Amino acid sequence: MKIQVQESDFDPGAEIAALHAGQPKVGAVASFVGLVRDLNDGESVTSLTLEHYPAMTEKSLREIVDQAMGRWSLLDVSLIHRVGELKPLDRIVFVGVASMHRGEAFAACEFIMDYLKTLAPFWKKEGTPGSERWVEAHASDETAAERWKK
Amino acid sequence: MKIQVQESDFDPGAEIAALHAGQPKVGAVASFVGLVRDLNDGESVTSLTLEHYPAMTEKSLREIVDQAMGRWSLLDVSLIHRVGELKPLDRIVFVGVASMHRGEAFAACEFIMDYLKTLAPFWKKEGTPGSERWVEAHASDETAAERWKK
Amino acid sequence: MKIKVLYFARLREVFGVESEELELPGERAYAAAVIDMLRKRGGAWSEELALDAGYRMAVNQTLAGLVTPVQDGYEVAIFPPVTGG
Amino acid sequence: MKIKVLYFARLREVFGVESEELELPGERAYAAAVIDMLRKRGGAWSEELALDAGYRMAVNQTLAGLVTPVQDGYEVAIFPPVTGG
Repeated sequence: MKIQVQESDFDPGAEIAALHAGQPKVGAVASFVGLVRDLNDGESVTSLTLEHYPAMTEKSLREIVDQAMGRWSLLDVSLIHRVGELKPLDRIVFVGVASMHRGEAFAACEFIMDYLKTLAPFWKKEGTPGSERWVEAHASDETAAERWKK
Repeated sequence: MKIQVQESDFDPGAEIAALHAGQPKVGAVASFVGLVRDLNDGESVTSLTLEHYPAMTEKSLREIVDQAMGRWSLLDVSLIHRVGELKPLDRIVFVGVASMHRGEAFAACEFIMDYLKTLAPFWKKEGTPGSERWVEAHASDETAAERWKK
Repeated sequence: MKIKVLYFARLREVFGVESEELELPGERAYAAAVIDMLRKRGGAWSEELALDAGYRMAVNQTLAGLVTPVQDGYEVAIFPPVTGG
Repeated sequence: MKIKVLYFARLREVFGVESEELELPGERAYAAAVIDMLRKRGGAWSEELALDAGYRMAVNQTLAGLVTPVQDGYEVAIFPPVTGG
């Protein structure tokens, strides 16, 4: 298991390879890359600053990954989240899940993203051409996380 | 959109990058890599031969991707499937989906894999230490594909 | 009418043939007529192409059923359930 | 008892403070006691920390609610709903 919060960029191909290289039990790797868009809620975005709560962040991410590990039969998980100053086209987050079969890898990967979106202490501030604004939480993210409680 | 059937290996990192590089609308890339395992249904696997129906394969994959494009709001899709002689640890298939938001990317990526598993004309023959055997279709793959009809 | 029949994977091996031309009476028929003609060969043909044997068919590179129409020049493929991915 | 209070993101900016030490009466309390004390400052404090204002809390780096216990040395964080990922 790998959980990292970092300012630097990451390499999704290398992360995916690390989840299955030399692991002949792995039949499936599902992964997700989240990126900075240049438009959000109808406004141009020129920069994105990610603030977090350092003492809590990795702990919170580890709890989410542990929950996924308890829920599905997974062989490995990687989660990388960037913080600091980003701009459109930059990568923000990587989640990769290795398992024997695809169903578990897909479910766990989406679960981790949905929980991260509602539970992990990150906050986004967008720079727009004229000013700055804190991104508001979306009700749709709460709904996505609620699905997994059924 | 990119759909390829090939004997050679592919590079998941390069495929993911191609789905979002220079595309500032893309906020999410969900992807999947399927791999050859060294054990299947309790038997050691030493090789895997993938046969296909060349005249039908790309057409069938294109129909599946078109269905996903019609069903969700996607920005780009890549699908690569290998054929020929493979061995444990080798990559078999890549599906990558780019969209504005993660829910659509996840759903479409899993949909494409589920449909590919039940509709695309590929057949696997496993080499085991003593012999060879054709892989049997799994009822669980039919069930997975049926989910999307609801 | 003449149609081309292709076999794949385990069925290709069991039948010992990759492809063949079949001559059917009439100008059009259901795919079922092709299957009937092949089953009459007996042995593996009648077993593997029994109604409940689980084989799959494509007509002109599209998944098809027993009531899919075929006519002169069509390509019919017969194969086991697919196992890619 | 003394507790440490941290503020993040928009609330850090609105309150104009990143962290502070708070002295509360007694040896233990609910997190609600911290919120009550802060709301008494009025202005942005009473607005942003109103019951229906939508702020979130963590006690010792774990998401918490108004009835989560706090005691001497604990760390309480107050922040808007998270927006990572």
